[in-house]
Amino acid sequence: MTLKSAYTARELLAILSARQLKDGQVVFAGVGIPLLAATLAQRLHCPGLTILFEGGVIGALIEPGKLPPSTNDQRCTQRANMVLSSADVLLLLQRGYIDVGFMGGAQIDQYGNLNSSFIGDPKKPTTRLPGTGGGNDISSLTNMIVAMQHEKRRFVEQVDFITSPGWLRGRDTRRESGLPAGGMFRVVTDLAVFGFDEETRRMKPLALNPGVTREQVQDNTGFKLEFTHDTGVTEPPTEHELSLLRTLDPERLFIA
Amino acid sequence: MTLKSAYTARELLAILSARQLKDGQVVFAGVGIPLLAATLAQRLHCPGLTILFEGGVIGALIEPGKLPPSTNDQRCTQRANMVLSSADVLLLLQRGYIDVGFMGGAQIDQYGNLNSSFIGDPKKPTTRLPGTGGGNDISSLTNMIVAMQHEKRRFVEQVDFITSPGWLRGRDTRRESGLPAGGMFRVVTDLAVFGFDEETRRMKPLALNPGVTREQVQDNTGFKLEFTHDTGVTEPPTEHELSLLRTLDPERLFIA
Amino acid sequence: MSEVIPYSKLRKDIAQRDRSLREKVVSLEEAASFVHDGDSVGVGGSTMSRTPMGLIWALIRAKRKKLSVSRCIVSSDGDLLFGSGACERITTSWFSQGILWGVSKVMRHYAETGKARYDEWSHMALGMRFRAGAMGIPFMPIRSMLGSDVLQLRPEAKEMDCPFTGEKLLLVPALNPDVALIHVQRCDPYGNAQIDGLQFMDMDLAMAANKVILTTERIITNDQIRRAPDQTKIPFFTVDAVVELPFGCAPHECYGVYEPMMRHMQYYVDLVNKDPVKGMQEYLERFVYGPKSWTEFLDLIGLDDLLVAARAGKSIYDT
Amino acid sequence: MSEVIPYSKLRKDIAQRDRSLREKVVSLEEAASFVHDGDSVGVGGSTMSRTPMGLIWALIRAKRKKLSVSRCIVSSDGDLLFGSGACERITTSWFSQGILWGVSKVMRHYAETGKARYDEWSHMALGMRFRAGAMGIPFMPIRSMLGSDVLQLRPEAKEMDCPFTGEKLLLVPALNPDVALIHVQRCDPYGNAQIDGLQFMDMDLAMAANKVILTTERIITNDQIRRAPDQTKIPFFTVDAVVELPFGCAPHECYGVYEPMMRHMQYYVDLVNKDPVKGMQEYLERFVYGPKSWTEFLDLIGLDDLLVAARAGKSIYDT
Repeated sequence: MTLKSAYTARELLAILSARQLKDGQVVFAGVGIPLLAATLAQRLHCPGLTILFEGGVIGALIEPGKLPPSTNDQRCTQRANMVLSSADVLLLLQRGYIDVGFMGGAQIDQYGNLNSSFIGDPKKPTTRLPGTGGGNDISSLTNMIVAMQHEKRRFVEQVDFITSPGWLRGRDTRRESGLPAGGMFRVVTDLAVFGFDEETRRMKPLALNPGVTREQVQDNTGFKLEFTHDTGVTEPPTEHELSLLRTLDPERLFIA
Repeated sequence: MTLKSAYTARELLAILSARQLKDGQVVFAGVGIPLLAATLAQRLHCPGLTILFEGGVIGALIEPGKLPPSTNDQRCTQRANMVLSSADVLLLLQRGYIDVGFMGGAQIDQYGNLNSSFIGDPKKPTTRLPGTGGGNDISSLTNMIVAMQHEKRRFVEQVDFITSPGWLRGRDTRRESGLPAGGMFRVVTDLAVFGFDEETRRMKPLALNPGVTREQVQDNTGFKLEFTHDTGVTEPPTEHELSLLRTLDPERLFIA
Repeated sequence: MSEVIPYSKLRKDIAQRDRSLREKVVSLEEAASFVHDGDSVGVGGSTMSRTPMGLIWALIRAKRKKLSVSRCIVSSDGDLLFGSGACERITTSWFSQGILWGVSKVMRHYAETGKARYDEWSHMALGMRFRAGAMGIPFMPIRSMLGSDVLQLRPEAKEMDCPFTGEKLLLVPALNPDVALIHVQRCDPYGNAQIDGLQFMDMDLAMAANKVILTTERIITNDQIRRAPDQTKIPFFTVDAVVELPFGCAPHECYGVYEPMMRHMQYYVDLVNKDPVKGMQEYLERFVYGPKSWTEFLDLIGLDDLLVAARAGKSIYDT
Repeated sequence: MSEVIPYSKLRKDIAQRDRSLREKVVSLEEAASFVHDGDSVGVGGSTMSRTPMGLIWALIRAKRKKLSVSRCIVSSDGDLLFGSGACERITTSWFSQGILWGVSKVMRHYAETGKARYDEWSHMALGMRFRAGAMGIPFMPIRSMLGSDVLQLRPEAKEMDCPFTGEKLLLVPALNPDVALIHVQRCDPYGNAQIDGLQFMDMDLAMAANKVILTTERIITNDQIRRAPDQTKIPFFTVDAVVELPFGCAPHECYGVYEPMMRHMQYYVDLVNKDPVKGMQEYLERFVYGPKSWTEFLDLIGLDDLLVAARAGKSIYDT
């Protein structure tokens, strides 16, 4: 608690996200917090972790201070093991070579569905958002970790538009729709870490971030959360985690 | 006629085959006489002709005396414009980039169907032949020129097994089977050059080779041929054609 | 564009093309004349990478109209195509100026008002549409998009029960653009092209399109191509025109040659996102219609910025 | 092998594989232990090119049985697999020792008597079966084989009317071998492989298989791989074992390294075609079971012939 002001919300997000990854995993990462977190994990507990980018990159090693502006830039290929066509790197997801998809999110609902296409009615939207990119493919074909800011307008009961499928309408609806593999695994926010109920497939809090109350989390969430005695509290970022993270983004492009 | 003994049957075959090609064409060639003929054509009237090989080669330039032993050897890539995967070079046929497929044949029938799989009943064959290779794909997907020895047992009414489809059972049967493009165009033998009737799709003699009679051709053919007043006589090989051809195969591997 | 072209027409179109080994070098202006009003246009590269910006710039200057554009991921190229009135529909998986700048106000202006269409497919689905087109088949089966609302908006795709496994599949329709615009690091005068680094969907796009226009940083000899045939990524017979155009992706990047000119991009984004109509108009007047040539456009970006971008571009090889 | 593996099983199998970045270098004998009796085995290269002969040699020595082998075009490798009793079924498009030698008497002996099966597909159809396997889809639509008797013998393929165009198509089933054997010019200890020149179907095969064993002319460092990532053809996480095996395709060729050892091939063909049973037995005794190591086998081919083959192999770069 005394360290509370010693790190930003985004730093916390990056560090808690990094902790979700396991050594040896093959991770399909988006830019921003996901890439930062995956790179951080590589330098902490996951030396054998492989990062893939949608632009067609396997096993990139991101240099501190040289974070690529998108997953389709040459910087993504820095010291990579392989560069292949973007269609072919996405097909690796379909074939099953990828353990984890790791993305940011604009809007999520209780079943982990993500919206990055439309705010309002798709036929006459208030806002046309950029769209899915590889998000739909990644979330359709592998296990997902999403890192995002926790705000009530972002955590809604039902997204306006399912761009990237989570558990759809819960229970078996994902499998029944033709998506037998993968699914939403973790949501990491600046307030808490969430999993999904094995049966109902509804989002459930696993652990509160340091210094955060259950009420705070519920107040910032547009649907009912069920806290149980299992709901834990996350260890705060360590000095080592923080200093490594700050080395990776010295200009604080993603962690400010 | 006085030159008759001045060239071998295979030399004639190669030269008459070369004459079937047009400048600027993209030609999928088999090894042996087809490759020799296509290379000869390049050095005669087709400087802008492109040769493709099944192994994954676009635009090879075969060096005299260095004819590759198959379409899958490194020699096929000599000074080529592109090397790609063998599946992808075959897909060029399906997409339609290839003007002519150019192969040898073991057994052909009146509708230009080729057999390179079984002699006798496929369930209990007298001889199991090597099989289709790319032959089925080439003849299914583009216009075919076949160069082969003219023998009665090779020119049969109906092949034992359709490995590479010509016009199938004639008339519209090829299109009706799902093969709307390509088809057997020319058969070049040591006795004559054949085309196919636009309607019935039966093989018909277009021109006799120098010094060959209609009777000779019919006697060596297992089905009835219709000669008309249009049936012409081919010009004999020129000195230029012969000397160039012999430069290409100095060891006489394919022209003896 | 959402309709699958019948195989008979695909074959007829390709049979009529001159696929002989011949020189195809033309000026940027001539190249633009290969694209006609109403054409479906496939654009190579992705986001801010290897975008054929010179060709897009030339098409806008040539006043092309009613183009229907497809590209895996669309950046400021899409803004310009909508904003100039050259394009009525963009088929892509993601459309903004770049992740750094949030949502494109130009895209929003056109898509939200219905002045132009943004048809959204998943990234892989669009790749498989080009691939089916490249392979000469009418569709490709895939396992994504199912269950999502992205699919709800795309009746052009069809669900199917697999005749082998009974599994649910999505069949996405082949996409065979009338013309593809692709920028490469180098090619010969026939159009045999080498692409370094990220290839995106350009090989499939070249095979799928019925016409290909290449711009290239540098024209090399056919001898150079033939010395390393396994480095050729696009074969000459798919190509109809070749334009030598250094910095032909500016202000976007070209792998190993230059990174994006970020100062110009920032200026552009600020300008058009402040007012997607007037800002765009100002940009077009000053940077597209104004300069007499591509080199004059580059001069407006500024030599300083070009050199910085070129230095960063080559640094990918400093390993 | 003709049955399509359900997606759930494909995914389960791949999830259980260790896909981490780790060293995988083993001996040839250890590598052979990755293949089990009854496995379906995909073999890389084509005809006499980049055939993983060392691995096949090791599998025969290890007395593997009931293998079901698939390869785009099969040469003397298929003879040995049938003749040694290691393999019961070969799925390919063409099977003989090489065009130079006519029909393989070994293939004939086994195929005509029903002692083993040769399942014939068109070359492209087999390629599309591997590609569907590589892409994680249950089939690929194609436009060849239709109307032919090759199709009549392959009820595993299904005809279909295209839901987009009404055209007749053939759906060929995905082929996902239990294990793939692939020889490359160089790879790192993790299995990141570079393949020069002709690639055949090896990239699709590596992606499609549930296990990949690489033999390589030379192991290079991961640093060398990372210096030119766009030259990597097979990514490490598809690979389960790496064997450094110079002349690992002998007596076949390895692009840019050696051409086939033709004297040995001629000797072999004469021997087995004279008597496909006894001739084969003699060959196996002398060249497969006899030598103590791969190097000793190479020694039996003879250093003279290896040097001639190596000189010819490198000459492809003399342009």
